[in-house]
Amino acid sequence: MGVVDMALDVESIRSQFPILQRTLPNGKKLVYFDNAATSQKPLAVIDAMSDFYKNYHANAHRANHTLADESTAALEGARDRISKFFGTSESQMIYTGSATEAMNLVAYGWARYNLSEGDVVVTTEMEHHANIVPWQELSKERGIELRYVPVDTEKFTLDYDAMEIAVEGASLVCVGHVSNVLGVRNDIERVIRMARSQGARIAIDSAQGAPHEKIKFDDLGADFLSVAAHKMAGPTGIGCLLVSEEALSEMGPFLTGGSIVKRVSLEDTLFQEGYAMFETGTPRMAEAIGWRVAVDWLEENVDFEEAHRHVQSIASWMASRMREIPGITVFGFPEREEAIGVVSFLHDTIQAQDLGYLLDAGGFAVRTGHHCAQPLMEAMGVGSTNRASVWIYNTMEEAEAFVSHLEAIVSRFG
Amino acid sequence: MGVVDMALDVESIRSQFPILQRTLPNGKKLVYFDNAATSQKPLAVIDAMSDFYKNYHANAHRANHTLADESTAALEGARDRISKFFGTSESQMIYTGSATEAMNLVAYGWARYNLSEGDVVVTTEMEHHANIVPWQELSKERGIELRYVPVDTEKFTLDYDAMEIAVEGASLVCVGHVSNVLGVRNDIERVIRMARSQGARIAIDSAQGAPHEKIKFDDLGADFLSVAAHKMAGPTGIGCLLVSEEALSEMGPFLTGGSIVKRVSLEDTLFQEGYAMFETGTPRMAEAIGWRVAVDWLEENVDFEEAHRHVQSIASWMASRMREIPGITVFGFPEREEAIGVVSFLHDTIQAQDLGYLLDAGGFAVRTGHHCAQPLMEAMGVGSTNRASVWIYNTMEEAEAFVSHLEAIVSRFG
Amino acid sequence: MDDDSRWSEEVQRIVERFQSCFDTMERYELLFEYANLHPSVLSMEDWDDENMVHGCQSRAHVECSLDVDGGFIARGGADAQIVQGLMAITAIAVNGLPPEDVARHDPSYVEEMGLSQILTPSRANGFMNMVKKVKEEASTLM
Amino acid sequence: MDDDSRWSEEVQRIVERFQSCFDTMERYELLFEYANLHPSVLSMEDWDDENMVHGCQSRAHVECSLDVDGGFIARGGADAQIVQGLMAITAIAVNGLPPEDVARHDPSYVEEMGLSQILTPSRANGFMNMVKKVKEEASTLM
Ligand SMILES: Cc1ncc(COP(=O)(O)O)c(C=O)c1O
Ligand SMILES: Cc1ncc(COP(=O)(O)O)c(C=O)c1O
Repeated sequence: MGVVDMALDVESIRSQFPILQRTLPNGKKLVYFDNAATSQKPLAVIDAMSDFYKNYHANAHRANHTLADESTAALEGARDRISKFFGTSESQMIYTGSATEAMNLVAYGWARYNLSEGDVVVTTEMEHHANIVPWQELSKERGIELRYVPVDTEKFTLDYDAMEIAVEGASLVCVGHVSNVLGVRNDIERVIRMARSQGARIAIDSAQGAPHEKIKFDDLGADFLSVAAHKMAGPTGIGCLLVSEEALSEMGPFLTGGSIVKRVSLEDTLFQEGYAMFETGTPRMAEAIGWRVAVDWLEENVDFEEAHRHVQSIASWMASRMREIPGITVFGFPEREEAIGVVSFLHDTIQAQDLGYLLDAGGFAVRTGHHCAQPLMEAMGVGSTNRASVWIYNTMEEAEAFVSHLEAIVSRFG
Repeated sequence: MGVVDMALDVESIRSQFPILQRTLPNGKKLVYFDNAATSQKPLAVIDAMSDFYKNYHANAHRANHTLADESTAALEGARDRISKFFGTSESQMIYTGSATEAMNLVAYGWARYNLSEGDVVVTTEMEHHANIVPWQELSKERGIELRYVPVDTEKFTLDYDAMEIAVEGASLVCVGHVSNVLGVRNDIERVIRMARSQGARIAIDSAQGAPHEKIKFDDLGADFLSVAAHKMAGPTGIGCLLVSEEALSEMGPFLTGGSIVKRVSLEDTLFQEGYAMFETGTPRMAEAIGWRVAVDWLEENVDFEEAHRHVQSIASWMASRMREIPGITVFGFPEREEAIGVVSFLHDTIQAQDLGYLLDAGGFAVRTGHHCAQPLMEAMGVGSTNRASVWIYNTMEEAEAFVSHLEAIVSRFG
Repeated sequence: MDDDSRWSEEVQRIVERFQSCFDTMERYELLFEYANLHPSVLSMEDWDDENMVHGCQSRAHVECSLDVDGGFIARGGADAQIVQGLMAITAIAVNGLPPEDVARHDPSYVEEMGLSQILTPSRANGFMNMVKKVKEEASTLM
Repeated sequence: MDDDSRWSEEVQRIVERFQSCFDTMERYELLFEYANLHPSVLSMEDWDDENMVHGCQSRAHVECSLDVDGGFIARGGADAQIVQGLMAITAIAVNGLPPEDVARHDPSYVEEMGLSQILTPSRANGFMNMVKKVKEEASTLM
């Protein structure tokens, strides 16, 4: 038996997620360990979106009727609430369709206005493709030099010494908050200091950080930070980019159309300022309203430090038990105190996809693949891993059942 | 009394939209005439999204667990269903966040790969900003010549003679299917022929067309066509771009990150082909599932030709009655047979916003403003209009109540 | 109700007129009337970014100053008569007061007037932003 | 069941073995076993875009030809043993048949095997795509 952290009221939390009561077609109870891919949603979030559509849905902004007014108030209330949750103010938050689109907004809305041939962008080998491919494209298009900070594959951390060298003369440093493959929590505070000392702008990919750690954007000192709602109890189809005041003032239009303009004539367009320059078209209203309720729900039900201890203790226990199973390799160190609930593993002879299917046969949902982090996979010398990832509603009992089932698989198929 | 078209079972349709039963805070029953801004959603659509989140939500693609498999099947099933509804196949449909983002995808994913200094893009004065500003930006960035086809402000149609001249030597012709301000249904078939004869690619903004007319994309002969789900009974946060095979083969990556790549290394990225090159990040799953059910719902409940007669007869009746109210000007010709349910109007002395508020006091939701079509407003010589827009669930009784209330307003405030 | 002295007799009279309205339309009629009675209109050529009220659905501008006797004046202008009516009532309520009083101004008479049906969430928000702007400017004029 | 002649005795034996399985895990064990018994493996170096089966969750390739006697051969290869097992059973079912018969091939034995719990929607879809590809190639080989 591992250490169960009783401080988080996991039973109460679980009871609010309808999907966690699900039985799979093969009769097994669902054990959801695919949280790094996406989290499940509490009923309050689901109901808030239905309520919007049933009772006050209309196109927000610039309307004089009651429904539109109510939906505008909900949309703007959501921006206010969510930005505060992330430790900043509504003027620093731009809604996007996803964390990926948030990083693209940095590339198109900031970098292409501020960087040109010879400028240096730094990213790392540990990143999700969302924090690599936009920079590769920019680099090809603009002749920008792209530097990768390597991963120290013994310690399974970024190579901070190499980072010191890489940031020299950089204009933009892009780094992940938490690795979606290894659960490594990067020392972003240190990276920010390094980058600041070089006068570089700093973009943090917090798709995996924000679900596990209370973001204090204004204090952090980063210029950009991307978040995906769906990984933190919110709906699909929405994320945001948080932007420092300074960086925001350097940005120019990206996606264009209605809403973001003050005035359009045949000759030219006068754009809105601040975040309003970047949200064109009909807003993601249901999504924003759902996310807002997710944020309220988290605030009410989850102490982020307790949640971290809970998640970490489960993942850490799993990892250490899994290392004892013959043929299983666990990558990195989920046992570390600051690690974030992700256990990537492989079996010597059972192919990763087969292992995924066999775990599914027991009701265990884990992800199998390269996790959109092929450069990291390459550094680790593998093509894919199986990945179990833990969040607030998982229990030690689930972890125990998982390990037993894995043992059974290995003894029958290994 | 006007002509009520009994062919469409409006009562049965209405009963499926929870919001239409709504009473406003001032005790009035909601009469929703803001359909050109966004349509309401039937219960089936709302419930389908809740059901997804409650029962089978997981991140689609590349997973071996049951939940992810079910959500993948739902997502791909939606693409198949929706594309067929629009008269094309799934390989020609790219999900976007909105109709606006669809048009931006043409600008970024096609135009910037195929147009350069001196190339000509044609759009019109009648367009929504979503079909103007992206071309202005492209024109500034790339030195592309942008030509506007004027509106004939007597006939309230595009000036097709001017269009003949404008398309000469054009590389891309961008035209709206239906005007969101006037309800004018442009002769896009003719425009497509004109543009084709010049070898130009053709982009149709069908945000206002698709809710009223069955799109047959493959037959139409356009290269690009943009749609917004929320204007046709679907959810917020999703739209699509339909693309001809030829045009698709000329496109290059736009938003980049995970999912759209075959392989990422530190040196380079090998992108997916076809639509898969353009949908990066976690898919808009709930949105796609909701939209699919909207399309199923439309197919089951709405004959588009009957719906058009229904909508047109209401708007036409309203327009002709409103013209008799002292001081009211109706713009364009909603009475035309091919017009699409939009009545833009103003009063001589009651300012547009006030008129909007006063209509709202009676429970009537209409939009007031420039409708993101400032060049058209300019051509019409006004800054804004009040706009009543009709859809399938509206009734002649609502139209009658609207006209009476407007008469009362004018006699008290005019 | 227990503290009618919160506002002047003039405002109290306005409150009573609104309270006696039969329905929303009548309240709107009264707002139109007050729009025309605005004691200190800010004419359109003086509208600028500086005096704009943010978060209003319709355009609204307010500019504050003191008269020769040190009394507060809130000059206001809005696109919509309905908004202008609300601004007029606010001006009636605060004009002439010492800025110290304006800075502590309590706009709850609007609730008493039964305008909650008219003031949907963002309209109420726009109105509160206008009052806030007036109070802030009063503070700087103290 | 009323039409066992739909498939060969060999396939019928496979169906019965699967039907007697206790649970999903046992079925998977059998699939692993058949993966190793694949009568006509397509080795990895022959995998290409041409012979890829689209819509599979895992990589799968199939290449069809006729043997000297005009009998059909479906060579198959997949990343996952579980998929390879399904391909093996399909190969056992169709190999040696005249292509005309393969073009009319009915894969309903998979249902009889009780694999519906294993074949979640897209896996079933992937399997059907594989069968479809085999049948299409059979048509061109007729
Ligand atoms: C003609 C037209 N085009 C484009 C759009 C933009 O649609 P969306 O706001 O969904 O991006 C609209 C919506 O108002 C429209 O009416
Ligand atoms: C580290 C990291 N960055 C970015 C993303 C992209 O997030 P989304 O798919 O929501 O755009 C992910 C999601 O898997 C991630 O794990």
